[in-house]
Amino acid sequence: MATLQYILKRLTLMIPTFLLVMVIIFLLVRFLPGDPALAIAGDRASDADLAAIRDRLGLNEPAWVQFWLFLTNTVQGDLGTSILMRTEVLDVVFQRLPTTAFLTVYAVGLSVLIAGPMAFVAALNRGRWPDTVIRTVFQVGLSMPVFYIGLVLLTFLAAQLRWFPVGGYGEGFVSHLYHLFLPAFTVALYTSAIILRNLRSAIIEVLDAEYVQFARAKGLPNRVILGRHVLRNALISTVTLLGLSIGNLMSGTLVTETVFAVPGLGRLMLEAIFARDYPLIQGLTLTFAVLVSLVFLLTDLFQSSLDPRMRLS
Amino acid sequence: MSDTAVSSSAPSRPSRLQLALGKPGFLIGCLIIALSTLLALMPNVFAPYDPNYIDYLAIRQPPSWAHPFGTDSLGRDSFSRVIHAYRVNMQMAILATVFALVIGVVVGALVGYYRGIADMIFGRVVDAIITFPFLVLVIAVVAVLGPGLINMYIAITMVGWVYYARLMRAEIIAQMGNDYSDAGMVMGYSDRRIIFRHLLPNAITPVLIYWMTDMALAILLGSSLGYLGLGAQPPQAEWGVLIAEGRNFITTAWWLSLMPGIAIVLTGLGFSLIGDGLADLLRPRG
Amino acid sequence: MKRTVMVAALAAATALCTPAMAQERGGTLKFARYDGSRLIDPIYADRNPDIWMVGSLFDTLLRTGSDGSSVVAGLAESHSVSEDGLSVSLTLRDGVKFANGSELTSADVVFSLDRARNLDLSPWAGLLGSIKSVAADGNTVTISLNNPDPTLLSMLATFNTGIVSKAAFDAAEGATDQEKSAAIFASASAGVGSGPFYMCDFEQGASMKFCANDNYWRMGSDGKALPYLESVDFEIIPDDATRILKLQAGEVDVAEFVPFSRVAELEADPKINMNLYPSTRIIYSPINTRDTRADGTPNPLADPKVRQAINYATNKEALIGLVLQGAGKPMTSPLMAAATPMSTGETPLYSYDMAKAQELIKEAGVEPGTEITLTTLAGSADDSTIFAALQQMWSPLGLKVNVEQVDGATRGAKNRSGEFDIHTYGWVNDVNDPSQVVGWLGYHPTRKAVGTGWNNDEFNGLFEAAAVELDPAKRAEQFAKMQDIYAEAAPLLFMYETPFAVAVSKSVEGYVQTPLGNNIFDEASVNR
Amino acid sequence: MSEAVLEINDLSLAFPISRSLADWVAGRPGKVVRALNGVSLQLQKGETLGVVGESGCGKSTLARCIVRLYEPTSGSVRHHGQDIFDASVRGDRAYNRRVQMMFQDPFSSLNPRMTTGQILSEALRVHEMRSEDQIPERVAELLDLVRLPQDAAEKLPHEFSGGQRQRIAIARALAVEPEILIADELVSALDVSVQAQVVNLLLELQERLGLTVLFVAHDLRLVRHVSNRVAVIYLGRIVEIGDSETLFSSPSHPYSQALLSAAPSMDPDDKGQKVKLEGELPSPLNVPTGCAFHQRCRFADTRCHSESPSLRPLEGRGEVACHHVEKILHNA
Amino acid sequence: MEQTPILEVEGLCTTFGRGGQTLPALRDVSFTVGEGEVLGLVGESGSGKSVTLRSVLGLARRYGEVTGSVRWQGQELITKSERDLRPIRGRDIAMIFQEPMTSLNPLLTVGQQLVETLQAHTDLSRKARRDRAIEMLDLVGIPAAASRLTDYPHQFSGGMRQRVMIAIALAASPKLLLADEPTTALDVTIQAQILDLILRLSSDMKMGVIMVTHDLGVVAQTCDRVAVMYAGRIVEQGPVRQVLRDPHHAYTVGLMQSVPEGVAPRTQLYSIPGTPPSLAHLPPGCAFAPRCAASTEACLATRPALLRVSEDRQLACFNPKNQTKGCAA
Repeated sequence: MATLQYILKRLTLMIPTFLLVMVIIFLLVRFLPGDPALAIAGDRASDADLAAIRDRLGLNEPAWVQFWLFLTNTVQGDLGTSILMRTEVLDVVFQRLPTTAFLTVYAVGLSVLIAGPMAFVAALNRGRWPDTVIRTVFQVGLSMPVFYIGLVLLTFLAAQLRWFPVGGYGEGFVSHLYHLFLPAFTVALYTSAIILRNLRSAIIEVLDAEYVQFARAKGLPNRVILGRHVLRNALISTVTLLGLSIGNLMSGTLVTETVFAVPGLGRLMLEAIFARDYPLIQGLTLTFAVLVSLVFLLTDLFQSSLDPRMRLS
Repeated sequence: MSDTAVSSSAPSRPSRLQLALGKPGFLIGCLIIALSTLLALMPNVFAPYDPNYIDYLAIRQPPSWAHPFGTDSLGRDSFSRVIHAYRVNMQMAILATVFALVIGVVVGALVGYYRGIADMIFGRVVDAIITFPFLVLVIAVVAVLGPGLINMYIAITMVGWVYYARLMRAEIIAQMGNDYSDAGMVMGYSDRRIIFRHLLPNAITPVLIYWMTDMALAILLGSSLGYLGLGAQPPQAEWGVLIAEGRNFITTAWWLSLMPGIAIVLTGLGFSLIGDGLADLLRPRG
Repeated sequence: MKRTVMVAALAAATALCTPAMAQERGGTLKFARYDGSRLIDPIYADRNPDIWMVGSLFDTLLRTGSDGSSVVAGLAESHSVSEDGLSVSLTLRDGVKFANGSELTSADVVFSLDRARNLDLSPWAGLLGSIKSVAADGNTVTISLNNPDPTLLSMLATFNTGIVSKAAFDAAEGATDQEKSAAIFASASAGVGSGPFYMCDFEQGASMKFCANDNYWRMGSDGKALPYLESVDFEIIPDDATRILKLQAGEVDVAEFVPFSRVAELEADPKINMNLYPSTRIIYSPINTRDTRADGTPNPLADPKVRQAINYATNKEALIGLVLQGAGKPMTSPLMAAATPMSTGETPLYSYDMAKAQELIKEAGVEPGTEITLTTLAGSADDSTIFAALQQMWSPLGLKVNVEQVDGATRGAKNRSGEFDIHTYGWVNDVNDPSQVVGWLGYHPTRKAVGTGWNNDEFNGLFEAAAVELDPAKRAEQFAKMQDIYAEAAPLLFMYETPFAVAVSKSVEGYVQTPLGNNIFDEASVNR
Repeated sequence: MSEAVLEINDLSLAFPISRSLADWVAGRPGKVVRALNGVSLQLQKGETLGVVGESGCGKSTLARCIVRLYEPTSGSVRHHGQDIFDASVRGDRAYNRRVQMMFQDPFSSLNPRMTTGQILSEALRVHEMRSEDQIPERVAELLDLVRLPQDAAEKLPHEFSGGQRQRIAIARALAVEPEILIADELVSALDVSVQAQVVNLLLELQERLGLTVLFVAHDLRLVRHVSNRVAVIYLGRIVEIGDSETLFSSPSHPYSQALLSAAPSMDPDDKGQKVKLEGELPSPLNVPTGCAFHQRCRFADTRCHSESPSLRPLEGRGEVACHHVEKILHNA
Repeated sequence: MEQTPILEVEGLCTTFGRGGQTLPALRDVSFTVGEGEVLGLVGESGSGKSVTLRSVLGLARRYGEVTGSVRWQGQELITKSERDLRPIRGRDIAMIFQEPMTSLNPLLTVGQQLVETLQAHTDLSRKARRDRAIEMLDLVGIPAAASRLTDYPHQFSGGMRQRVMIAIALAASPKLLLADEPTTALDVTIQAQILDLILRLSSDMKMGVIMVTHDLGVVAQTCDRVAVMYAGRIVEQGPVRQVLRDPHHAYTVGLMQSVPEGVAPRTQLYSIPGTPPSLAHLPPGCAFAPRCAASTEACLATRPALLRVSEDRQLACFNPKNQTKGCAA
């Protein structure tokens, strides 16, 4: 009940944010150069055709009318029709969403799998060589451009060695896992570096915390100290960071999808921008905003489930 | 350990410089960035050829003594192009971040200090902007302004300042928890003096550390946009563009994309290492 | 030398000359595309990725012959043109069925042609402007014309006159024709066309699947109905490198739009046939010929001498070497590719002559250091190469070339408003007739001669006369004259023609891309 | 009767906390932390007034109100008759010059990036205490005044010990030649041996410069040592105020008694002879009705639950806020 | 008070940091604690009193090097591995910390934190552990103990939290409690309650206590014996009454006189001149010599050892001062 109330409260707080988000999207899209009518009609269209299309799209209305239309339509779940795809934006988004969601979750999962144990090893060996080696390796990971690494992995692991498929999404869960391994791994290289950095210092900080000293003084086994006291506490800041960096993660996904020919939202976004597909750009930007907000909300919920101090406020 | 942490007056602690010299990571970072800066400032000294000179007769030659990184599809010298790209990419690191830094620091300091309605509005703006994936927003802004370096800087600044401002605001508020800001008010100092003379120098450390990381990110982001065709535009030599130009030849002419790839990783690493080192060095003492 | 597929491939496309060997039947061809189709409908297809797929789903009354310019029987087994050229009658083939098994009747033909020439619906209706009415009688269809139209027969072999099922349209959901078309498309099921395939699966922007039309009327070399393939799987992979990697990894059988820089590498690949199909594609650069630029400053390019000078100063062979890695040839006709009917000129236009160029520049009195802006497509490697090369090539003229990089939509807008000096463009014919491209490039009323603002009364007059000239010889003469005028005035920087570079796995046979760009899978087969 | 330099009248301060959107929609009033609940006192010229109480009782809040770091919800603070929160005086920084404050934490009260010299000269410069060329000389004087070596001017705060830092803080406050000094737990963070040094300095300077001091602390011995008068605060109210010696030797309010008794004596033989106070300080979010102390008071009756006792003078003692003080004193 | 020592510490040295920068925090510290005895460890910040406790329990190892000897009922603890120390920690020797807020894990309920100690040291069943936990909370004076097991630390007030920590520490009935400034963060009225509690439990459970504090008052009110620490060493040790009444070491004297008790109001207090030395730069002789009025050449050059001066008392000084009587009253 309290959780439900909390969710409701968080959702109400999102309203002003989303109004602002809509304004930003609307303004951005309105300021896009190039004529959407021209994008629809193509270079060879006549001026009269263009005028007709503009009229149909309501582009001749005053800006605030257009915004109001955009707002009311969006609230009703109508994101318009994609110029590029000639279908409802919402349909296109829902068609592509699972792929991107899968890829993102997969990447996060891989990052955690990679970074988690490494962070522990590094933190417990603070200042000694395993720490130095791990930190250096991940530091390099942090500096690697996703598009280049993707390209290299694609060329050598997929095209040359044939360990993985070159592109696509596959059918079914296992196939998704197999098809999306390289893209997810590429994103994870970067994300795991961020997680490692944060988790390592969080663990170190917690290891020095008085309550861990107290736990030691109580004579608890190491396993309990690390698992129950250290990990849980260190996780909180890491989960927060993961939640907050979901935007960056999706940024990585955007590029990765392009390189790996994964038909997800990111690739669609680039295509939409290049094609001046206003409704699609609007819809996608909004989708990204909603996704990120949802992740923020989930992060908060997860956090408050871990941390009782969060539950009160 | 509480008891020893509060060690009393220590007449001769090692200076920051001494501390810095004791950190190999930081030193390597400084070395990389110093070299990169040198290359960026005078590429002509180091690059053997005009980076844009087309030689029809020397297309995609493998590395040789004459062309240490080989030549590209237009017979241009890859080595010279990678070197000349230093100018663009280092410029990217600075120009894509420095305005965001300045705007963010000022806005963050002001809203953090005054709070109130401006802070509430700021909070909403931050919420709204961080709700977008960074790249999505930057790409959208680049799309509005048109591709190209200047527009890319503007786009990254328009989005990036928020992160600085947020950090600065939090840090200012944290610093205001220290009595010296109250002491300033009690002393009857003007708000401007308290913000800019007292709070800001103390609050800026994490912002500067973030700046280093952000410069590394700016290079990554800039080259990503270059790769996607939204950043620097060919024939401009820029690492992302160079990789994009070389991506078709990754198996046949690997040197085209490998060298700029290495340059990106190295420079990014340099900034990250400096950032890490700074975080240790600038940690407030006593 | 695999580059010389040319005529043999074309012949295969026409079904007239079928190799007398047993064809592998069945199987799925996997095709990696650079861009996806949005809506494959004869009248709504307006982008090449749409247009080039229409023929696989929709048959036309006539088909383009093996020589590339004549027309042969299609859905109509015979046709005749009246003496005065004001009426054409066609007799429909018996027993042709749509993919869903329903009979194709003359009513469907009337419906389809009326739809195609409806100015309110079709962006291509202008091409059928000469038609007064279409009538059916049994399996005879009669087309009455307002005026003689030399292009009409070609038009009946063009995608936009593809025959659709009236019944399918009547049954489809939606208030307007456009909505119905979209609904039919979205349903991805057999029924609306009589082409060799029907679309059986579709994911917007990601993938598409064509399944064989069991009711297709044309016969293969084994005496059974075409197509040989069971299905074609299309996957959209915009990234050139990835598309090729997929082909090399054996995940797809065909990769289209191979960058020319990789042609040599793929030719060396023993598992791949690197095809360079001849095309009507030309790459050219419209030059702003207006007296002043959009911002009011005087336009140095308004002087034809300057335009000629930059044409002379441009080393097309070198450009072809750089951009196409040699896989192309300089334009010989100023208005069209050599593969277009009625193109004149055997020798490259304005072959490189720096001395002449410098002389012309001097005559025109252009100050050294004059700045010219080349508007290029952001992210286009070709454009950037062209820019780099032109900058280098034109510097001896004292011209300083700047670059302005924009995206496609902006470039289009600038072309319309005349806010440009020079920019790059490309063209592929949709119709097997020169009138379309000539109208686009040179006829001022169409679109201000491809936005250049060039307006020549004599040229315009010739174009209008050719539109109603039935005598092929006379018409050819008119087009020859137009080409002369155009070459002289040089409202374009004439660059080059490029083939369609398609890399095909050795296991695939019979796939062709026509000079118009159409992807023909009718007689393709895979040997696994 | 000496002159009152500062008059505090019925001062109250409530900090609103977390009034959520949901609260706002439901029309629920937000929660408030009631830090001060009607404090009145006068500060006489040249005296030291000690303020004692447990943490969270509002003593620091009071100090911060006086220097205008907090704005009270109601009540007034008058400096020579002028209300310091009056709109016309609000922006007047001269008041800040007259009334200076020193803070508890020697590690955070000095800007870590300014040298002692910069800290002192900044104060002189902003308030134009000296002409530019006289500033170095004055800085030297101030360092002398607080017994810091001259080379201290070049050093950053982290180069000093806690005691030295508090001296710098004192020097900074004195730089602007104030009339009133507010010492908020000035020596609480210091080691005992250093505490004495700072306290000595403060006493000496007060004498020499004729300062009026408000000495806020939780260490009863220290307060007793430095103060002329003492005010005991409980949950934002003064429960007892009076002459320091009288109050310490014979506290009247049950809370004062308990507080004094709880302080551990240095004499091992005093073991176990305390008035023990049960329970803990109630939350200022939820100040009890009536006498705020009634929940922990041995003498409380129903009247104490409902009626809040006001501060009233008691013969031979100071002022006490307790319904039963006479009875308690009589029985003792 | 003559008891058998349960803990004997001898020559304990702790140096923080490894390699380059090291900080000698403890040097040659020796003392004993008897059964049920309360030993005060008093000194200013940086004197090493906290480190002593952590070194005894092996918690300081992670941060540096600990040498010397710590014998617990005859067993040497210094050489024991972490694994072997575990049964002693919490079950034989327990420890409580200064900050009750930061010393309890904020993410676990009080019950969980109590029970995990029992789980580690006893064979009690789940039910018995819970009962014991309630019993412990009750014992330390937490009202409605059973219902508060599921509460989190932040739901308790400072004093209550300290009680919780004591309950956790004493859950396995240890023989020795190391109390590291247990009341410094608390108000005087609460301090009195907590000190009372510790003393009561100590005598009820026959438990020795090492009480670390900087407050001589706390020492006077709680301890049997006291050891005064300065710069990582014990400088004076003896029964509380004797040391406070008649301090021998100049530092102890100064410490006592700095407290404004029994001094005329608003007069100058005695204060020890100078500041405590930095541990990284200790003088070769007596660490207190630079601040000592009675210091001689010898004090500056050589370090006085902690020697027995009377039956119960030990002192590290060349020139014992007793010109001023220590205590008030």
